Amino acid sequence: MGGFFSSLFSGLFGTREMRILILGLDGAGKTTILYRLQVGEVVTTIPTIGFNVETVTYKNLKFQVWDLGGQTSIRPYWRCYYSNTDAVIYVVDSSDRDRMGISKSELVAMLEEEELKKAILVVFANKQDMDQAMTPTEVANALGLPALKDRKWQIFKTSATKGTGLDEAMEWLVDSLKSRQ
Amino acid sequence: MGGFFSSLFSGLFGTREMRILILGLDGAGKTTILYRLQVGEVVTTIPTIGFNVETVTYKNLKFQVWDLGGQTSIRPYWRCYYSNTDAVIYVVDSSDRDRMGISKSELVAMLEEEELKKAILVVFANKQDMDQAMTPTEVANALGLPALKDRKWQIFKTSATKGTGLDEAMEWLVDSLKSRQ
Amino acid sequence: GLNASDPFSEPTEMEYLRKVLFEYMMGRETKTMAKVITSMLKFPADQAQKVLDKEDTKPVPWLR
Amino acid sequence: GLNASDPFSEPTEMEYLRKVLFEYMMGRETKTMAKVITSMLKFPADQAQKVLDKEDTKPVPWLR
Ligand SMILES: Nc1nc2c(ncn2[C@@H]2O[C@H](COP(=O)(O)OP(=O)(O)OP(=O)(O)O)[C@@H](O)[C@H]2O)c(=O)[nH]1
Ligand SMILES: Nc1nc2c(ncn2[C@@H]2O[C@H](COP(=O)(O)OP(=O)(O)OP(=O)(O)O)[C@@H](O)[C@H]2O)c(=O)[nH]1
Ligand SMILES: [Mg+2]
Ligand SMILES: [Mg+2]
Repeated sequence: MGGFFSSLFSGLFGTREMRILILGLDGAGKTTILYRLQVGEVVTTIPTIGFNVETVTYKNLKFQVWDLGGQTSIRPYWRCYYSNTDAVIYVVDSSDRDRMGISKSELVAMLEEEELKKAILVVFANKQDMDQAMTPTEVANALGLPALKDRKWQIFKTSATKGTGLDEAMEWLVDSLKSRQ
Repeated sequence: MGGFFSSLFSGLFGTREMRILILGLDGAGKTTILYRLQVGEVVTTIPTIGFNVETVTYKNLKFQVWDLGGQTSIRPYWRCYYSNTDAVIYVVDSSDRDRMGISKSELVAMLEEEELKKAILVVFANKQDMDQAMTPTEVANALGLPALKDRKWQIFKTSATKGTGLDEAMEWLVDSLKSRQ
Repeated sequence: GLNASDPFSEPTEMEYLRKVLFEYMMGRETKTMAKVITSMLKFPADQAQKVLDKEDTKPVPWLR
Repeated sequence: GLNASDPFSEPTEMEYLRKVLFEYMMGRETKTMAKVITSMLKFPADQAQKVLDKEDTKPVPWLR
């Protein structure tokens, strides 16, 4: 239901709201990123038990951005949100070397899902301001990104608290979404 | 919402559906009674985890009859069903002497609820076919019925499996509901 | 009973919740079901009130 | 995870369920919320399907 009319509408006016999910392990910086994108400020966060959903406008494109809680016990429910998703922002705490393997498994499981087959993937190698941070190349390798097939993806180094790297990443995402249409 | 129109409707046509709750401890015979009233037969029951709700017509009066599960852990939720209730059929296993005190406490708690202040009470002293069954007078005393104030009530001896006593009880209930209107 | 840290003391409660939720989601006697759900899951009072107020604004099935 | 006899392993899940249910009951993104609810509470497959089919028959808010 609504699929026909919303496609019609988007066809006529070219303004369908894009659906973007922000995923990643707990503490990676997802909520910080969401509100950085929306209000341009660092907000104080608490662990997200549930989700935050906000409308973000970027370069005249309107996004409905979902930031889902990343704690172990609620990660299995990420998949309930996949339907109609245009892009996934996958956030990694680049300084959390111990959990890079878990982050990879969750990413791999996610990318196997049919509903996300056409979704664009942007990885944010976040917390680059920290001394122990792995480089984007190291993060990409640890996540197995180079081996991905049939997937439009890119990785960016970011610091959500300092506000660096986000613009570049969003610009790439917007361009990719536009060229895909 | 709807209150106005449904009162109007009932005023015009005199057919408002009465709302009746069947309550009582687990195993008292509530579900057996519900289906005896509805289809006139003894059905095989399992403990009710949830509720059964059926439309029962008796002497041209239409009842929406709710049979709520009586197990200890779900009894606290009986109160969620009290709103707009016209009558309560309280079912007691007359042979379950050990739990007569618990049955009384639940009844007393129920009758204290504001939403049931105007509800008519019919007690079914059920399982009268069993040897150890207490008499209706004994049950009434055990439940503290004679001490009730501001409550229209009556007790009947019934056997849901044998089908005895139910007609008499329902007749009293229907007459009481009609005369109350 | 249930509370935030020690939710369901018994499988019965889980089965009961499932039944009531199913009825709610199928649109049957939603106000009553909403009362059960919000009390089983111990919704904070303000949220429970919002949910019940919302029920009152739903269209009522005519001549149900 | 949850199952019939050992429902919520963690308080986090209870809080999460409460949040998702609240959104569902307030009528927000009900299809997505329904998916979470039916999978958290392990609805039998046929019941989950009925609930999701029901969602598809709900009027869609125009230009949400
Ligand atoms: N140093 C540093 N800290 C960051 C950065 N981004 C986020 N943080 C901090 O990391 C902590 C967790 O951030 P959140 O945004 O709450 O993490 P989350 O991914 O939403 O976590 P969940 O909601 O549990 O899934 C907070 O204290 C943030 O301030 C960053 O780029 N650098
Ligand atoms: N001997 C006798 N057995 C009865 C009578 N009424 C019910 N029973 C039996 O008592 C048992 C429990 O009956 P139910 O109707 O399932 O009890 P209930 O009150 O609905 O119990 P819950 O659903 O657990 O609250 C069944 O085996 C019935 O056949 C009766 O009048 N006499
Ligand atoms: Mg968060
Ligand atoms: Mg029963």
